[in-house]
Amino acid sequence: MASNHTALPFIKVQQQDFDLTSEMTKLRQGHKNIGAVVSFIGTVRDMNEGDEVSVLELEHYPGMTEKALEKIRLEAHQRWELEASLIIHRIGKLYPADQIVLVAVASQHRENAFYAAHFIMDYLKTNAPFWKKETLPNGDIRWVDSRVSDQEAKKRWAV
Amino acid sequence: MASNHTALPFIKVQQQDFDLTSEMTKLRQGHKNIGAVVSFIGTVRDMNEGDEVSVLELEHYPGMTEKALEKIRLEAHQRWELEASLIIHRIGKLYPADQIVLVAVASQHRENAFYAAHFIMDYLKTNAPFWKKETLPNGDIRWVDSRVSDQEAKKRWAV
Amino acid sequence: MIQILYFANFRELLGQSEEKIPSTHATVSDLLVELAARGGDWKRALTENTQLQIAVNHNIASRETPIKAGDEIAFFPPVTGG
Amino acid sequence: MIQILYFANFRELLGQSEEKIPSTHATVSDLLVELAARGGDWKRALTENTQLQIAVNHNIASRETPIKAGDEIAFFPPVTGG
Repeated sequence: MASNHTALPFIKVQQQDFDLTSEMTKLRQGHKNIGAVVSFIGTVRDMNEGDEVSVLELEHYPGMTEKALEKIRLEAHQRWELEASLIIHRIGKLYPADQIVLVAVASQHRENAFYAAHFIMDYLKTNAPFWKKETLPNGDIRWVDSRVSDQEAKKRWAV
Repeated sequence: MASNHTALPFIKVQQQDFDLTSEMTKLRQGHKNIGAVVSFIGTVRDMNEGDEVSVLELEHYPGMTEKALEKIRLEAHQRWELEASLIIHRIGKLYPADQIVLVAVASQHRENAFYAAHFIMDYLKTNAPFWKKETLPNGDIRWVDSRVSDQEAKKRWAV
Repeated sequence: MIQILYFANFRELLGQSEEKIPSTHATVSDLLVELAARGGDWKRALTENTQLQIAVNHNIASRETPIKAGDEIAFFPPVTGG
Repeated sequence: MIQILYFANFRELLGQSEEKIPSTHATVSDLLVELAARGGDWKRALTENTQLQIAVNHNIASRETPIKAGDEIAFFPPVTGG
């Protein structure tokens, strides 16, 4: 069930999985002049901080999350010449190797799509209200800490 | 029909189309610690040099093309910490909006996958022996010129 | 009235995800003083936690951000999506 | 013998995609001299075309690259894949 509080057509926050091919097909529809499509998929790793992870649970802030993602997406469209873009982020319980997030960007020339997709991911990591809780095989549950490296990564886009 | 002269499992030069989801699934198989997968798809634009394009025909150098692609792929693995990567390039007659090329790179952390996929595309553009011939709606046929911008793009990866 | 939301470890620690209270605060800082006066976990979570993040009406805010009746104020830790 | 391949507009202009000739050349340059001596399109394509790219045994080469019997030499324009 998508929690599209704000009816933003290129932002989806949902529990269910997504299919890359069909999302890419939808993204490209009606844009014949696209020459490049870059996609990023984030997946659940089976290790974090040296520990095996059994379950990852994602919480978000309904309403604010969608707005924050749309703001990042529009900022990317302002910085680079893009034809279309899309962000899907899953919430709820996920397991190792599951897909967590999809960022897809289509443009006429490849450089813009590469930069924009990377930019969106770097900003999503620090600016979109999601929180992760992981369960270890021994049953221990802990909230995942934010990373200094994600704050650092954002700096490359300073204008 | 794949022309895998050299039996390189992560390089495919083929006439037939490819399905992104199934290629990504194969790429990720057996690599549970992947956290990031970046894919690039190049598609046939309906315009080039200001003219509408009806058909794009791709020729390659069997044997050398596969080796050149594998060399670029391995160079990416040397430069960044990657879990897996894949290059598929189509040949023969293609039409506007058709997929031409897929570069997919999987890694633990997103930055490596973004850089490596971009690097592979920039090098593929200048180092892999493919040639494009386009047919215009009036029947005119012309070879596509290489771009100075592709030579320039490569320079960002100078070490 | 103002609407207050708590997310992630703040929600768990404070034992609630939302509440409505009368609007008597000029800024987020004033609200934090009132909530911290509840003592115990409230004091620790809201005034001694350097990781506290604040949003007012879905926008990232700070302790100095003004608030008024009808506002939605959220408290949460640094985000970890993606 | 050496194997010579022509690709893209070179193949079209010269009217053939491959040929085998006796190996009598020390370098690619010597081979180009022999082929250009055929005159007409051969001369224009192989000695007056600044876009000529060369590969010897699947590796990018130059006019100075040595060649020997059994080698595969290819001539083509700048590549335009992707």
